[in-house]
Amino acid sequence: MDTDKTKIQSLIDNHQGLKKNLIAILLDIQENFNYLSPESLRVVAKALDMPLIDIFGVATFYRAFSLTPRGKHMCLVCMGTACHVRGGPKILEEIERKLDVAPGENTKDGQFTLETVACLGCCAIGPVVVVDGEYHGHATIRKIGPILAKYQKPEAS
Amino acid sequence: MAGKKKLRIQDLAKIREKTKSLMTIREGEGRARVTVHMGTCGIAAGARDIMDALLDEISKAKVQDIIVTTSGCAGLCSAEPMATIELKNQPPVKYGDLTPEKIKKIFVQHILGGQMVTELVLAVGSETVY
Amino acid sequence: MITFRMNGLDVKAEEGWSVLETAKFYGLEIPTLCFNEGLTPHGGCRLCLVEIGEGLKTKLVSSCTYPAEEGLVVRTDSKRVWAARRMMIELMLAMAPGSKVLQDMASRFGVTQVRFTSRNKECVLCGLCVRMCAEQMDAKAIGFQKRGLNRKISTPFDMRSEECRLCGACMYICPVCQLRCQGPNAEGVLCNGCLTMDPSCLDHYDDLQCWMYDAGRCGTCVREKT
Amino acid sequence: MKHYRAHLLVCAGTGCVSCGSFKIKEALEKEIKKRKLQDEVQVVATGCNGFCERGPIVLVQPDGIFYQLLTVEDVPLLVEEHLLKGRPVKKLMYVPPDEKQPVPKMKDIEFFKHQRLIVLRNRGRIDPEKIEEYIAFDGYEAMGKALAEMTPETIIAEISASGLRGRGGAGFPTGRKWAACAKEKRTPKYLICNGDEGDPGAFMDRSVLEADPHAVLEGMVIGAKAIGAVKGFIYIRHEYPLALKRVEIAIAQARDNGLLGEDILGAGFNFDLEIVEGAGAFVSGEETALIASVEGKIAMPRQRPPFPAQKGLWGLPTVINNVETWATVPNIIRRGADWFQGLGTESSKGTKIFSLVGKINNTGLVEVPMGITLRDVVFGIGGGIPKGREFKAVQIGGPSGGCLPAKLLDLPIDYESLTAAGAMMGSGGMIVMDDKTCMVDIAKYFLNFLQDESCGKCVSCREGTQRMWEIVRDITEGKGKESDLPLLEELAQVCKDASLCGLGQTAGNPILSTLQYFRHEFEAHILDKRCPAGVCTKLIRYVVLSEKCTGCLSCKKACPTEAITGSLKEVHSIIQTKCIKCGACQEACRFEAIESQRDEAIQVI
Repeated sequence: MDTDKTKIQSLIDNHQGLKKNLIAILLDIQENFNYLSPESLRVVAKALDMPLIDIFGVATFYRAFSLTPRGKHMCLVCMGTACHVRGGPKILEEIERKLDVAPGENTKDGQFTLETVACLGCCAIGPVVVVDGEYHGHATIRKIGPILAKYQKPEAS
Repeated sequence: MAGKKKLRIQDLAKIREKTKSLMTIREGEGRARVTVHMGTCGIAAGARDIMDALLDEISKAKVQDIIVTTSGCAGLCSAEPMATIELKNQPPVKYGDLTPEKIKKIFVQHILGGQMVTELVLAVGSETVY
Repeated sequence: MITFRMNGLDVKAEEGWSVLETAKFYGLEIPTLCFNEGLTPHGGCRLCLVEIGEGLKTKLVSSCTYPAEEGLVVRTDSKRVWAARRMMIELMLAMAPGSKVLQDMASRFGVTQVRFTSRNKECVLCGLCVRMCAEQMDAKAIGFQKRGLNRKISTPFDMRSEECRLCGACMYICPVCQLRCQGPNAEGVLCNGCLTMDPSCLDHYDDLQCWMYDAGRCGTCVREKT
Repeated sequence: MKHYRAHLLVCAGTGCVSCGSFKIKEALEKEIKKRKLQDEVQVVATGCNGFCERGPIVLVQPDGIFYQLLTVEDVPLLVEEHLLKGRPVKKLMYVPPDEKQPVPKMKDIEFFKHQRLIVLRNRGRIDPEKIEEYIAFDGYEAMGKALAEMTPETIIAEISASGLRGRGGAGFPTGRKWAACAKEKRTPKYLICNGDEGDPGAFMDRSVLEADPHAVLEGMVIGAKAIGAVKGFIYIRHEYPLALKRVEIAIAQARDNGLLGEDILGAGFNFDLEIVEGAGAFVSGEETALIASVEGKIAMPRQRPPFPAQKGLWGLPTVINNVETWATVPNIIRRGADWFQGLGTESSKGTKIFSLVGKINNTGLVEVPMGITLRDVVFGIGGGIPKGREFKAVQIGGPSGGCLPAKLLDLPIDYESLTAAGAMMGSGGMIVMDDKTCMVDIAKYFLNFLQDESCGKCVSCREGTQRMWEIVRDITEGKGKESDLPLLEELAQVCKDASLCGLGQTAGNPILSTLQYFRHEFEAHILDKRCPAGVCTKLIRYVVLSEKCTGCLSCKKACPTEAITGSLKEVHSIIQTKCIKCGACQEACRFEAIESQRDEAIQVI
């Protein structure tokens, strides 16, 4: 869409259209559109006068970027060492079972995207699950159901 | 904040002087510690007014390394409002039946001057805050 | 001129030469895979490793990217270098057993086992094609994507690239595509049909003692194939 | 600024914020207003206090009373009792494990008692979003001194004499790095602050950036003068939104006050800073990869030499130091190299920050002098292992480090001792493990992390970490062979030897150190097909201990696959064929009646 294109162009302009700000530009697009569409990458390539393949390389290298649209709710499970020794993997398994989804994927209904993260730096409250930016510390297998249910609720009209 | 005056090296010291005394409290240190007793009895007897007067004096005198705390009932309700003054390396001194005027005098003479206001003293060195 | 020592010899190098270039100039053979004279060095295949330094503080570096430095001490065929090289070949063979280049290399360096399950990706990610496309063909149609296990070489979105002119240079330079080894059968990934060299001297010395560098064709030091 | 009789210092580090400390702050402000104390009591949001286990935390000064694990409901009581009536609230204070009496004052708590705060000197003391508060505690004094009284040579001499070594992991002498860059003729020169803290289980840099951003800025200006740089970049990973925000505010304030930009402090020196946000790649922590990332490219390391000091950002001389290193610099300039020399050991000077996490009572961030023993940190400051369990190992140095066993607890913490023991200082992650941690599983965890984070350039690192991970994964699934262990050692060694950058060169450490100290656990998995710690799902079986089971039905309700039978007040049992080993029953049981049985071999089909 043209409006999207304008928006992307303004994000690029925010960073003076400089090649060195490619990562910052892509982070902004990711934040605004929830993913990096093929179209957006082409726009960036053109604006920065860079080969598409270079931009594609950067977009697939860093973890912060997603080339497919993400679900409505972002469910992040911390896989840091501290969370790991405190039972993080069991929490992740439970979420995988509950949502029927593997890390990095969206649920069939498009409600959730499940992602793992290497460390959030709040090891004291591990294992940690973050949904839509809200931290749920000291997670247990039994807490997962209620946590997810909070977001699964049909939109209150 | 834009267009603010740029600092020079000597300004840093000035800011430090000005703010440091306000901040010593964060380290739990100061030249004097004043404890205003604020049990139910103390408040009823007017401890709030004592506190207000004291804080007022402190800011007027621009000496800011004085720590003001509160405590509960000191067990001598008849002598409320009370306050305890502790100068560095000296035993605590307890004053009773205070009024805003009295605390002002204590502030000037004892806290700043280092001289006990003997006629108002209840006890010396008896108890600590905790 | 830079002077340094290589395998006990004093060698001279021009400013800007790499250790590999200097070795080539002196006729010392260092095996390479991801290196090609017309392209910028990549340092990915780790076959051209050499040992630098002296005493206890030595380390392995890729000679294609390491600059010739004054006073450097280099050994191109130490025990440690060979151990690493053999492992690189073994790891790469498990990725692309069809590559004749790799099978020959295995034979030459006496790699007689592949202890990993074959992935058979038909690509060792040496990046020759990527550099060929960008540097010689000036097309930039293909490139590296992702990282770690998922790293691959492809076009953007895995679709036919607008930049690609179907010149075929990428296939021409590929060490897996260009020649297929006819050797390996269904049982294993290793051919060893041309196994020639397993130098017995490395059992006794820290460095290879052979100056022929010709796949042991003289035959004197080669052990019986087991 | 105004004189308040009490300051409430609310910890606003990520740990406490995650537990709701901003809500506590709001509630405090509201309650204080309600009680008309707003002119007497100030509420301040500070950086991380360190004692993250006990968040949210409020420290009341000048009394020094430490309140912990607060909820919004506790606030009215706290305000009324402590601030109005002057009675500290016992029930909100910290009670050490195995004790009954609370410890009211922060300075008396074991966790804080043994620390030596230098880099973290302002933590929990100042509002990191107010430059005046940083200045009040001698902030920017060192910078003033460096700009007005020192030459680049004397600055470098001072840093060299102090013996400061890089806090990012490898421990390269900072003075030497600066001197090498200062020597370069080409300009412009650049500075980079490496805040891409990727080690899982480590959050030192995050905490410094959040609690005292100006210290990093000040250190960088001093460094800029030393090498003659005009521009600096602070690289912060995007997983740290709070750190990003605080540094952004700090830079803006410093610029407004003439502490950054042109003619700093009127001393005729120009230098400015820019934030670069990372996009999530562990390898970006490597200095050449970080440079590539700042340039907007894939974070792929390159061969050194040339070192960044010669050819760094855009091919120009660049000094890269870690956050902690930059934050240490002003302290050295202000207090002198001799003072810094006096701290620590012969070869490792000063203090180091560690994040103490895992199976430990006092999780948090600690700053200790170099040379302190592991035992003092784990048991003295950390308060030992929860539930009186047995200490098994401590993992130091993140994915590049190693696991050290109980017999090495008296090892002094310095660069050389750790490396000799097979671990590494790294950036300072310290993960404590108890007897319920499986070391094979830990090795698998790190290898999985590394194979995913490897940039993929070197065959040795990309394929090496992947193959090691596959082998260890098979071992945890009961498919291990005896020949696996020598192969793992060979691979780890080659990966160390042959890889280009620090990631690959240290990728063998976790496996080598676990093999060195915990070989018997690998052997139990391979030969006996059992997991002694009861962790590896494929090698354990959940069983109900009949003598402990009260028949309360909790586990039955928790089981997602209806694998548990038994009725009320009757010993339950688990149908193994239905069990998916999710562990829900074990978690649900309040009587520790469910064991992950590990003594007997599990046949893997």
